[in-house]
Parts: sequence; C-alpha cells; structure tokens
Amino acid sequence: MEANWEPKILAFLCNWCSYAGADLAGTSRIQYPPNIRVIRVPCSGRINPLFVLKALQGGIDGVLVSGCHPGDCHYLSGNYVGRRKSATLKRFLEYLGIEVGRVQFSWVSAAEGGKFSQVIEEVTQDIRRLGPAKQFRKRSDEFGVQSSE
Amino acid sequence: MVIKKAHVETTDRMLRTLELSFLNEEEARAFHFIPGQFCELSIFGKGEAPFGIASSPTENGSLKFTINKAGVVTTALHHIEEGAEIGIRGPLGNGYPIDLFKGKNVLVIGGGFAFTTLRSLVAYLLHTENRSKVNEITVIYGARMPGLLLYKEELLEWEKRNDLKLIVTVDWGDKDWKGKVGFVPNVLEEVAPSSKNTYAVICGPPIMIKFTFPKLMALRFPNERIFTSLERRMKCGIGKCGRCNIGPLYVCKDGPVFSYAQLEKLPKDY
Amino acid sequence: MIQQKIREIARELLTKKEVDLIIGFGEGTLPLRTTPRFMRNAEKTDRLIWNSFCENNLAVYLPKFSRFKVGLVVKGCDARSAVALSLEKRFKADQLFLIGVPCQRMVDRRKVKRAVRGEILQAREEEGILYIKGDGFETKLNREDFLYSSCQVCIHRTPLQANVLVDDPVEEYPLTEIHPEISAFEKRSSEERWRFFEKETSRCIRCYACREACPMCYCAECFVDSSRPKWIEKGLNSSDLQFYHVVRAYHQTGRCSGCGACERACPMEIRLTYLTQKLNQEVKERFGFETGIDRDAPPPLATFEAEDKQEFIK
Amino acid sequence: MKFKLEKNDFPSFLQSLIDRYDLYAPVKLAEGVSIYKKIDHPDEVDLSILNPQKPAKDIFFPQSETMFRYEKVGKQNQMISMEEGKRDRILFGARACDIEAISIIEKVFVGEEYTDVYFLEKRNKTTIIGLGCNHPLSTCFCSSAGGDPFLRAGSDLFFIDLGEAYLVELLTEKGMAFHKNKFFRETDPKDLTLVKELEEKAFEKVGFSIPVDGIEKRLDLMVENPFWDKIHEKCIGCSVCTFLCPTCHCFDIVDETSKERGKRVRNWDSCLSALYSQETSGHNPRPSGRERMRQRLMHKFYYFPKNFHRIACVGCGRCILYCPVNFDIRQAIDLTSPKRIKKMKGEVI
Repeated sequence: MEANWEPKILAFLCNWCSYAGADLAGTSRIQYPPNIRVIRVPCSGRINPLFVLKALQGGIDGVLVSGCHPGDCHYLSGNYVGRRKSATLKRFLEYLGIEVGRVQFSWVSAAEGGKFSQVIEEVTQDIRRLGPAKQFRKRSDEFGVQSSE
Repeated sequence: MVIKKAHVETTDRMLRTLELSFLNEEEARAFHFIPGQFCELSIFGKGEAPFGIASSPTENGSLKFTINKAGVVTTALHHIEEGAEIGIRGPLGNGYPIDLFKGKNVLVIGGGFAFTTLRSLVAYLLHTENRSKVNEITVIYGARMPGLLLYKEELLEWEKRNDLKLIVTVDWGDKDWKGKVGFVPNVLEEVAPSSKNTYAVICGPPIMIKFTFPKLMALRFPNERIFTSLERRMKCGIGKCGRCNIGPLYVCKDGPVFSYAQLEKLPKDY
Repeated sequence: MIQQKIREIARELLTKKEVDLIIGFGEGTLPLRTTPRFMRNAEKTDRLIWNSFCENNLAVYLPKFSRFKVGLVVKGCDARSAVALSLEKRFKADQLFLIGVPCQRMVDRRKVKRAVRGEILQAREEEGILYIKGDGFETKLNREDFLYSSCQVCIHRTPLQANVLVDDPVEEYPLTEIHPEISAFEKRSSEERWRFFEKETSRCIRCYACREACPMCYCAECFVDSSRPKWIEKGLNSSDLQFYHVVRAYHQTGRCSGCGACERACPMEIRLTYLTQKLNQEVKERFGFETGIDRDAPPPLATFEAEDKQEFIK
Repeated sequence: MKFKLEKNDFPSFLQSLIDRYDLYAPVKLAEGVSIYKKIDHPDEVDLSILNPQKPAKDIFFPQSETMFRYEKVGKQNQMISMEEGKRDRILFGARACDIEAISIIEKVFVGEEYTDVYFLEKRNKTTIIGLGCNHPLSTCFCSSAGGDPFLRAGSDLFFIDLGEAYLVELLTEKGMAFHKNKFFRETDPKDLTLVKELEEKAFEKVGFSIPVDGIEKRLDLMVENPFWDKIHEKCIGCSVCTFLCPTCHCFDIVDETSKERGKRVRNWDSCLSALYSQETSGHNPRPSGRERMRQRLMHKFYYFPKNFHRIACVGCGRCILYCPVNFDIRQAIDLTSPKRIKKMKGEVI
C-alpha cells in the first residue's frame, strides 16, 4: 500500500433523498471525510450493477449506493426494486471474493444530514481498513506512450 | 491533417462537412486520388472510420468529407473544432472508372448523404480541363426532405449551368419546395434518360440502389455500364480484416465501385 | 420407450399440422454427442433420438422461431427456460408445444474423456452402463458416475410444464444440502475464491459461446457489444474478462434454469455454473423464487415485497 | 539433414532454446485445455493434447494485439508504434495443419499491395519447429484438405516422436542453423524405417474421405441454393469455430483509452457474430444466420480459393470438436456434393 494512500469512494445518491441529505449535511456544516465522489442518480433503483463494476475497474476503492427509505421513494417503488438488485449483487460479489464492505448500501432521507455524514464516516473507515481495491482494477499503465506493457 | 473549416449541411444537423488541409506541402503533393475513393479518418481515443472523399482532385490543397452523425467516430467528428488535428489513411479503394467515361454521356444518380463521392465526381467532370472529355452530364439527386439536401449552394450553381442537366427531388416536400417530389427510382423512370452511349453511376442507400437497378434495366442500360459505389462496414480498408467482402471481392480494396455486371454474379450481401 | 414416444408425438403434431416444426435431438457426428434437429417432415421423425447425450437446451432456438408454432423436446431445465422466456414475452405460450421428457440426467462427455486414455471412437449406453470403445481400448463405465454437475444437483427433472410427458415422472431427489459445490466453495477464504474466479476467467477467449448457448441471453445488443456507452473493451485484459463473466452471470439472476448450457458450450472449459447456481440459490432463499416453476410469478428482480429483507442496508 | 534427440535430453534442449529465444509451445491451462504460450521453463511444455484449443496463429496474429499507443501531450497527439521484442522466436510443437494454416493467413497478410507489418515481423522472426502427428484424431481430415499429418512444408525443423527419442529434420536455412546443436545425435537406419511406419499408419488413419476436391466449382453454383436456408439453423452464432480455426483471420480494430492516453488494438472477430457486418446506420448486409453461415463456408471453400488458389481449411477438426451444437463442417462439405443436394430438398443434416 502506498504510504499516503487515501481511499477513493464513489457514492451513487438518489436525487430526492440521499442527495438532498448530503446537501443538508453541507449546509449544516457537518464534517465528513472528503473521500467520496458523488454521482447523482434519479433513484437508487436506477443503479445498474455495471455502474458498480465499472467504478471498481476504473480505480475506485469502494462504492456506496444510497436511496430513500422504504416507502419514501419519489417513484413509489424504485428503491424496493433496487433493494432486490442490491441484495443479490452484494451477495454475489462477496461470493466471488470481493471483500465484505467494498460495496455498501444505505437509506438516507433528505432530513438526515447527520446520518449521511455518519454513513460516509463508516464507509470510509471500512474501506480504509480493507485497503486499495484490487479486484477488477485495470492497470492504467497499459495505455499511452510511456507504457510499461 | 488539420480541420480547416467545418459547417453543418442539413437542417437536422446530422451532416457536417469538414474541410481538411495537410500539415505540410509535401504530404499534400504526395496525395493523389480519383473521385469515388475513400479515406479512413482517425481520432485518437475514438477510433477510425471510412468516409468517401467529397472534394474533387481538381480542388487543390484540401480534402472535404461530409460526415453523417451515427456512431462514436462520427459523433466525435461532429464535435471536433476547427484547427484540431486528426489522422487520415488513404486514398483507399478503386474510385469511379473516369477513363471509361471519355466521350460518353454520364448519368449520375444519388440519394441522401451518399451524394458525397458523386459530388466529387461531378465537380471533377465539370472542371474546365475535364468537361470536354465527356458529353452530356445528367444528375438526379434525391433526399428525404428539402432540408436534407447536401451542398445546396453548389446545386444552385449547377442549376444555372447549361452543360449539366440537374434534377433534384425530395421524398416529401414542404411549403417552400418548388422542385420535384418523388422517389429517385420513380424520377429516373419519369426522366427516362437515353441509355445510348451512356454510363450510369449510382450511389445511395441500399434500398434505393435495389429499386434503381431494375429501372435502369428497363431503360436498356447494359450491366457493364452501370456502376455503383457500395457501403459496407470496414475496419482496415486494405482487404485484410475480412468483413467487407461480397463474394470473393472486397469492397474496400476491389471496390467500393462495382459494375452491375460484377455484382450480378455475387451473393446479395450488401 | 422414450425415443419411440417422442417420434410418435412429433409425427402426430406434424401430420395434424399442429406445429410448423419440431426441434429435437438427432444423431451427432461425434461419440457422446447429439445434435439439434429441425424437423418439418412427419415422414422423417424417426430421426429424432433420445439418450444420455441430449445436453443442449433447445429453448435457445425459441426467440429465433417466434413466428412459428414450435414443438420442442425438453428436459426439466429446458422446459423451465421456455416458461421463463414466455414470461418475458419472447414467445407466446400458445405457439409452443412442449414435448416433455422426464430427465434421467445427462452424461458429461468431458468427464468420460478424462476417465479413459486415448480418443473415444464409439459410445453406446444400455441399462445405465456406458460402453466405450476407443483407439486400442474398450471399457464399461457406470453412467451415474459421469453426470453433469448441474444435473447432479437438479431437483426439477420432470418437465411438469410440458404439454405432454413421454414417460412417468421421475423420482426427484431432494438434496440434503442445497448445493454441495457452492457450500464447499463458500468455506474458502475470499482471496481463494477470487483467485479461483480469476484463474477460470483468465482462459476466456471471448467467443461468447456461453452467451449464445443460453436461452435467456437474447438481448438485441449485449452490454459487451454496446459502443455507446462502451462498458468494457473487447480484448483479453483480465479485468474485462472478469467484468464480462460477472455481468453475464448476474444478468441471469432469477432467470437461470440451471441447465448448465453455458458451461457445456465453453471450449476453454471455464467453470460457469458455480456462478449462476449461487444466484439461483440466493434468489430461492431470499425471494422464494425458482425459474420456470410458476407460470405466473414475475421474475424476482422485476418485482418486490415491502417486507423484503434489508439487513445489509445501513 | 537428419538427427536424433534423446528424450532424456529434451528438457535441456528446450532450456537451451529458452536461453536464446522466446520459445512458444503448447501449455496446459486446465485438464483438457491448452494454448500456445511463451515458455519460461521446459516443464511447462505439454504435448499431450494433439492440438491446443487456440491454434498457432495466435503466436503470429494474437487474439488481441496493440498496434500503437498514443497520448495527448498539451494539444499535441503523440503516437508510438509497438515494437516486437528484440529476441528471435521459436514456435515449437505445432502440427502440420497449424503450420500450413500460417502460410494460408500469410497469403492475406503479406499481399502485393499492402503488407501487414505486425504479422510479417513476427513471421520473419520465428523459426517453426513442427511435430509429426503420429495419432491423428478421428475428426482430423488434413489429407482431404490438401495437407497430411507429416507435412513438412512451412516447418524449419521437424520433430517426429519415435518413443524414446525424437527424429529431428533440418529443412530450411533457418533450420540448418541448428545443425551443430550439442543435443543432436546421429540417426540409425532403424529410426528412418520407424518414421516410415509411423507415417503410413497416420496416413491410413486420416484417409481421404471428405469430398473437398472440386468444392470451389460446386459452391460457385450454390450462391442462392435453398441449402443455405436450412444448414445454419442449429448454429447459435457464437465464435468458437472461427476463433479456434487456424485459418480464420478476420479482425476488428478498436481504441482503448484511459483519460488522455490510449491504444489502438486489433482483436479477432467472427463472421458468425451479427454485429460483424452491421453498419453504423443499422443496415446489416448479412442480417441472419443464413447469410452468416454462407459467408463462413463460402469464404473457406469458394471465395478464398478463388483469390488464393487454396481452400482456407486445413482439416484440423477444432470446429467439429468444440462446437456447442455439434455442427460438423465435414457434413456440410459432404452435403454440397451434387447427388446429396438433389436428394435433400428440404431437410438438411
């Protein structure tokens, strides 16, 4: 592990709840680790497993998918359907040999700025403990003029 | 090559013409082509794709390509800015058999954005050095809608000339359209140009080509005097990668221009 | 006799014009193999055969013949694929006549090849014994010792969804353990599991035989072929190979009948069913769903229950 | 020039090759699965599978090959071509069919007008050591396809397994460079008799039963034959037969990128895949399995011979062995015979 390695975490936040929750954390000046990069998605049900794998392939160390609490979905059932996908995907990735905690899920509502920061804190700690992700990662030195390939 | 100028051709903004100039004089001098040939244009990170050359060899110093926005490379070529550099491989393919046209009439039939290499051919034939080499030139050019016609200003200029007969048609007119309305094969039937001493050159979508052949047959054009430029998915452009063959012939290397006499004997893989 | 019965039914269906064609199995050109046959002529139905080598899942052809009335010879797994396909509206159920064969489970040709030295030139089966003749050898093998691993754990061998069964239902073996191979695999450490996956997928040559052999892989454009967006590259980079195999398997969640066609098709003998079987098990445990059993149950990932477990969500 | 190499010396011989060359030979990846691969240690070489799944073309025309790489430096594009390793290469243990196939691919890649530099450089740098085929499989039909199990053409050196030793023949200038090899011993007249016996036995086994002769002329008349409507039906459209075919040489060119850096790569492609001929506009000149299967078979047995005077099939049998649905090219060839065509009418195979 590189000496000053910092985990890179990609957070897919649903537009209606978790993204607003992150916003609230920001406007309320609640501190949380700067390791996340946020991608706003319309709904946690929008998450295609390809997104998660693509993130790991591109050098992300951990992925968080966050949506509205059950019953609060802006599209009524998006998060319920997403929950089934998330459950099977998570179990499947762990079965393959991806460490538990590499890919995580949460419900964060628009009012839960505190919970948002807490989730980010926990996820960051988990990923820091796991170290850099190795599975799926593509070596970037295969490209370009000064390649070592 | 460097993008010298770029402009959008059609109202649906799907076609853009790029004018490219060579990076140095030497390359420009070394590049010789005939109408109907194509080049592979390359953008790093996006890939390479084949495009017919829309300019005529008589228009020195630069090359023109009209690009239909469809896939990854073409979209990138639509977004590329003037002054940017792109890669080019070519000229590739055989081109139109211009030597055969000497002393003959030429009937040019084009449809849609496939008109690019035909524009090259017509511009070449109209050039003062070449115009006397062929007799009558007739051009039938159709597009789906008036807004989708390519090279509109040039078409107006051609219209004014008396050494060229131009018939422009659209599938659906609009309120401002004063010209012909009708599909190219039907217009061909209506215009009924004489096949005597005439070569026909067709380029257009596969469906247009399919329906134009029988009309030309009916006008008694012999198979050997009908030429068409075909389109196929290509990668290497030099007959290696395999995908563009029609029977034993490769569109990239033995074509893209074929006579109907050649095609008749082959599987209809086009 | 199963084979005789299949021929009779096929002949009748064709003669009465109840179907346009029968898709069944015919004599293969290699020992231990059969080959899919497309039969339109009632006179020739005696070319249909049935034995322990009918390993293909013929439901793979259904989307291709969606404009015809098809009589399909099916095992338990194939029938369930057909049901799953009609559930996804790839095929109208009334266009399909399933000729169901209670499955005696299929013989793994690769296992047999490994058990002998030299090339097998002839194989014949009788009363559960495989008579193998090869270049300079001859041997007898017990059929039951050479079954496909996907067949060994099969618990729905009788195609109850079929329009007609050619034989009495077979006795299903309820497994004491859901899937011995999976539970053994799960006991290994995550590093070991990943290394196994890495090693298996490293042999992949991107021929997509696993995809094409699967009845459920019918997408007009597979994610590997999509250029906008381009999800993965088409070369042999290990990351891309892993990506492909994870997603190919995952796309089968709640849709896989566990027939094992993907693994059988692979020329590089990559273990693939340990992936799909795990997903099947997961879907069964979590959502109580099994592919192709209930004609009306929606695919599990296309639906939900408000009470679905969510122990993994923060 | 003929020598003998004792099997006891074989590992040391291989090691001496590894020391001086990049050695490529069959390597077992799993039970029953092998490919040609660069060898680091003599023990890796595994000659137990007659033909590895992936043919030897992979060594000259790799499945995925970087042609050049590039990078954006400021506003400029920089590009470098890929260079081959400095060392010469040896391909060891390929059978006559795979080697014959390389010369078939060469006909396409080394043309009059354009030459494929990537292929040619590898070809020129490689010494080919062929291995006689003592026990051809029942799926082999090299003799019918214009070769034979002991065909030397294309090999620089040729090995024949005599049991306790290999007979080594030096066939070309590249091969003669090995005449002072310290592991080579003198041959016995006995050995040559044994070679003869082995050859005869193998020839007899392979036979000439597949009617490849004159297929070009037969197919010429079959472009629109109803034969094509049926023969493709069971094909599921995977790329096993084309990727594993030692003569198939189609490729795709793609750009792989990571931010501002990238590479242009060519990958094997297959005429049986629907996207192979699909144009950007969506038009597909080969819209169904019928046209695609016709392309595969016609290319091998009609178009290719028309252009290069040899069928593009060497009879290695891989497509038969590994086809998921048991499509048998021998049967397809047989079905083109005039009397079969007449008999068939609707039902094929």
